Amino acid sequence: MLVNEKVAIEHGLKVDEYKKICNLLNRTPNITELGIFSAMWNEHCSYKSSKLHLKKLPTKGKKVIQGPGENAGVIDVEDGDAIVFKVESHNHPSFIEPYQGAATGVGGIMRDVFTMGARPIANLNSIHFGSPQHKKTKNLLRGVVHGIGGYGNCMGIPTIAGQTSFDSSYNGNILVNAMTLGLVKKNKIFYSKAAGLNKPVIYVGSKTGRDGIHGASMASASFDEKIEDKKPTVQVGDPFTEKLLLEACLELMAGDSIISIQDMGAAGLTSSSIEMASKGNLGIEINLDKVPCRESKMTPYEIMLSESQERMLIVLENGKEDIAKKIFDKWNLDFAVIGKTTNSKNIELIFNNEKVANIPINNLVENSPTYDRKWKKSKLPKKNKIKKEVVKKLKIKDVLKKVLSSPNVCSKEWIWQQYDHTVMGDTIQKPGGDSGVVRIHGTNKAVAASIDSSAVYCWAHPLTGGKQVVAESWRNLISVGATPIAITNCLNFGSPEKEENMGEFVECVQGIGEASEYLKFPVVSGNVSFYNQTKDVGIKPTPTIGGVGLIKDYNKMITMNFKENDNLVLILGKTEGHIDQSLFARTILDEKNGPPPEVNLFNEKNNGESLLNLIDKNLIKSAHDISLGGILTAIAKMCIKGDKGIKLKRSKNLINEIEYFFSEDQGRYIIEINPKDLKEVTKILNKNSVHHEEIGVIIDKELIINEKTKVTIDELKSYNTNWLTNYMSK
Amino acid sequence: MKSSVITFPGSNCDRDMDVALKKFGFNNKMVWHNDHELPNSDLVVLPGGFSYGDYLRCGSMASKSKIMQSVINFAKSGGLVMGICNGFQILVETGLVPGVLLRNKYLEFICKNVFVKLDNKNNKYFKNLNKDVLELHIAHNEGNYFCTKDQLKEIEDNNQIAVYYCNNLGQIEEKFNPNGSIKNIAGIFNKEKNVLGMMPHPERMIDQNLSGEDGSLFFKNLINNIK
Amino acid sequence: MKVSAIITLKKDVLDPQGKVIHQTLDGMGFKDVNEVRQGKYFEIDVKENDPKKAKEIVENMCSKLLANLVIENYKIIETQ
Amino acid sequence: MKVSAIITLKKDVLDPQGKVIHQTLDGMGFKDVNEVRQGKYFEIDVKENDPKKAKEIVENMCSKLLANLVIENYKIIETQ
Ligand SMILES: Nc1ncnc2c1ncn2[C@@H]1O[C@H](COP(=O)(O)OP(=O)(O)O)[C@@H](O)[C@H]1O
Ligand SMILES: [Mg+2]
Repeated sequence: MLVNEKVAIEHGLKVDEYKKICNLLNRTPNITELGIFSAMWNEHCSYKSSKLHLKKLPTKGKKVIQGPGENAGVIDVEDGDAIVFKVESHNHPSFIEPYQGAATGVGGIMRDVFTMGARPIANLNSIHFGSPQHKKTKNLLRGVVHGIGGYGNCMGIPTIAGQTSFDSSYNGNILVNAMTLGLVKKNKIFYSKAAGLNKPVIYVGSKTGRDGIHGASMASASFDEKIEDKKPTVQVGDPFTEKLLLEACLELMAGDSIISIQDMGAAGLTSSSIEMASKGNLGIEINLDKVPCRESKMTPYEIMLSESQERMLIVLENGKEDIAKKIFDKWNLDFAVIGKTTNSKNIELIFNNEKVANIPINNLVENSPTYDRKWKKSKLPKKNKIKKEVVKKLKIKDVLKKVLSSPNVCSKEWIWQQYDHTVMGDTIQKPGGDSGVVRIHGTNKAVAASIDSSAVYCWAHPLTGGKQVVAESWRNLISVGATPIAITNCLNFGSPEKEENMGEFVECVQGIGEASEYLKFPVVSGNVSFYNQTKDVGIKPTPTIGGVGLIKDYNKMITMNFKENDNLVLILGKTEGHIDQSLFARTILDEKNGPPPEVNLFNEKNNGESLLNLIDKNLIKSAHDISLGGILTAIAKMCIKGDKGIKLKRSKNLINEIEYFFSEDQGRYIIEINPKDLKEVTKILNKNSVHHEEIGVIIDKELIINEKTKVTIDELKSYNTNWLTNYMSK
Repeated sequence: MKSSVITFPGSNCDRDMDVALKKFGFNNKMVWHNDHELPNSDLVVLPGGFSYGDYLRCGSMASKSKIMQSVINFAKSGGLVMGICNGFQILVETGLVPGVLLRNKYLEFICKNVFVKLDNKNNKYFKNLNKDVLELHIAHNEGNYFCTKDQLKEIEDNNQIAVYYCNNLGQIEEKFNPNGSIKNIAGIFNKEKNVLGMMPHPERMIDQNLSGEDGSLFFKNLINNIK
Repeated sequence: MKVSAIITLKKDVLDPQGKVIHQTLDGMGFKDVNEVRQGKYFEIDVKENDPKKAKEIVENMCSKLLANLVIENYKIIETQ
Repeated sequence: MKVSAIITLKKDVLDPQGKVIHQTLDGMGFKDVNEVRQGKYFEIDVKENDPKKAKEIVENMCSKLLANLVIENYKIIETQ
């Protein structure tokens, strides 16, 4: 096929970009070369619109072993142990084919983690669907949940936490973000940087088929009517082969044969080979006849751009081929020496004894385009005046019922019961708490992980929203007694070519950066997903934050269920009554305007660290952060989980009761303490100037809000648990 | 006491079982599916997981593994063989225990705690256990036990039902049946009661920080019975 | 040559998948369904060009692995 | 009347099950196999006695629910 401007445009390249390619090469590329350029230069692989802004994120810290730039981030969890983690999106494929799209997303993120030598120990997911009334929502939800479970369960990795939301902005573009944590010894981490000349390049895993050609370009385009034509690019996941690949890779990694290793993810063999060579400042030569293919007559173009799953590329030490082959044979996987490292600094492809591509690697990587796209700053919206007469008419019990049973607050048990969350025998906090917690096998330590996003806040004011998500992640970790260490992020946005969307991106990133800097909660890995839109309608900006923390002694882990009668319940952090953008405002008042709650990073840090201090002194019986739905929602959940009641005190606040109970001010927690510890707890909190107030005392099976308003725990349970199950069984 | 845990390609509870057996005093060996011979053992365990990806039918391909002939011979000579979850599915496919395991009634994977009632303590697995109702954990997609009417009669006549799904009080009712199994069957024996297949995972319930501790009771009792 | 085989559940064996599909079809407005039964289909390409022999080989595979004869039946439907 | 349909994976789509079954057959001594592809089989009993109409109904079910047209094809093989 002849290459010209038209063909380049069909590959998703811009005219300028095509001209740049011709200039760099000093000739017209052939079709294989064009394919390679289009794969490397698309948004998904090149980060051309986001690079400039991502640079500003804080990525360093005492505990950071590896920040962004590798397959995943790595943090130190002491005693020679390290945790490898990352989150990744698989949005477009999941919309087209929810089961396979979600499944291969989970498969892909696990490969990113075990490529670095780590055994995956936990999965998380953040999934966002359109309005429950939208005709596609139910099937998409079912397919995605089955896909995530289908892959993770088969691999035998527990799914320990997640997040699920519904919002009509996802009607035509759902989000599926998958996160994995792996455990590795600090001195046995593997990287993708190739080194040394004439080292054998080996291909292992599944065979290459025609699946997923141009997947990475699809992730870089918005949906339109033509999406039907793009359907065949969806890949089918094979978790069984991935399980074998995991075991085989870890077996080979136990020895000293590997120089570098890279999984074949987006843009398959193209990006993996180029990345390894580029990082090592080397060239690479690949003989495409040697690549194990599933179909006959595959062309160089197809082989290079296939996104068949469950494949890895490895640069080996010379002479280790036999050792490696033996291991992959044992696990019944394909193994082939397909090339070698060279000093040409080019990628050279041979097929049928002919050179079918020859491109300087720096043209593909360093010289890839970077854009400083136009973006629009958001103003902080004006505060709404709460309609006092409307609020006055509301009954607290009705509001509580509506909030607890609303799609975004209700229990997600229907989802996580379909995920194996106990395999590997180290899950000590299951889904349903503030963070999932798994023990580091054979030690007293445990890692906690949480995944969060607040699209509504980000949409109302991206800068505040960006800060808020990081703060929420931090709080979720602290609530289980973990010291927050670092985060990963998955930035789901609309088109960067639209000023509004680009502005949302830039300011969310700024907010994330400010919060993570202040909280010393650096970003160690991440992923950007642009073009989440159908036709012209973009999603609400949805940066997802995956936070990881360490619990040094897992006997000190905290759960949120109320524990014992007569214990006192306190609120840490000040309640100002911020109602705008709260779940209450949106679902009860039907009010969509106004600013999100303000994030005061000083208070965040101070309140969180003080709580950790109390936990460390064994003064806390249960804890839960206050998020969506405010104080009363949080308390109701603690009652439900503990099968306990509480008698609330009348608040001394000046604000109206409804505002007090349902406002979403940030930086707050609910804690349960033994009455005998009240003095000491108060002393510590006062010393640290943490605002706190007593709100009630634990009793049996009834939530007593005031003399007139009482709700049994069974009632609360039915509000909270029925919605999703009923919705899915209809 | 010596035990062996067989690892098939796709097994994923093999390590968990190893940890549990060792914790309660077994000298456990891991055995690869492609081996021909079983090490000398007092107990052979087929662990949970997704052997061969659960492709075709759960357990069907693992049942054709090289090692399975030795396991079958071991069982036929009276050796103790226990299959948990996928292990149960493999046992069914080899015919060592009767029946089949179909997809769960609502076609959903289920991961949660359940209660099971012991039906028959006249065997090495449950003898001397001082509880009749255990809280254990299930995690499976295909645990819907089925057999023909004739088989069911035979199973009942021979007292082969090992455990039933029930509530915390030991009541065996349809509403406590998580997956549609006939008669709430959660596990069964062969005729001689030396082979046990069951869906619940005792190895996931072996310390207070996990989902519960009734698995500990089971293993402690088991090793005492074998001694 | 390619041999196609189908494997079906025996008549008195419960088919949870078929049942749920039936319900779903009903919910989608396909009201006139008496029953749905799900089975498996295999297309096996064997190195044998005699149709009779090829069929025998695949029958053998069915009885030894592909079907569980306790609950399933198999049938060769095509050789080409 | 009963309509039988088969659903198969499209040509270039990976069939993980077929692959593993192939390997297992090989291990069991069935050496002469080129390829195994697995599909689904449905037997649907509809309240419709006109073969043409019954076929249409089931085709409709295939395209709306039973087959995932992104990766699968369907074919009606029998009505009786
Ligand atoms: N898709 C999912 N997968 C696993 N767990 C989930 C999923 N969605 C929600 N959960 C669990 O449900 C609980 C409630 O979630 P959420 O309301 O987001 O909690 P929080 O407000 O504390 O962040 C959490 O424990 C979470 O882990
Ligand atoms: Mg929380």
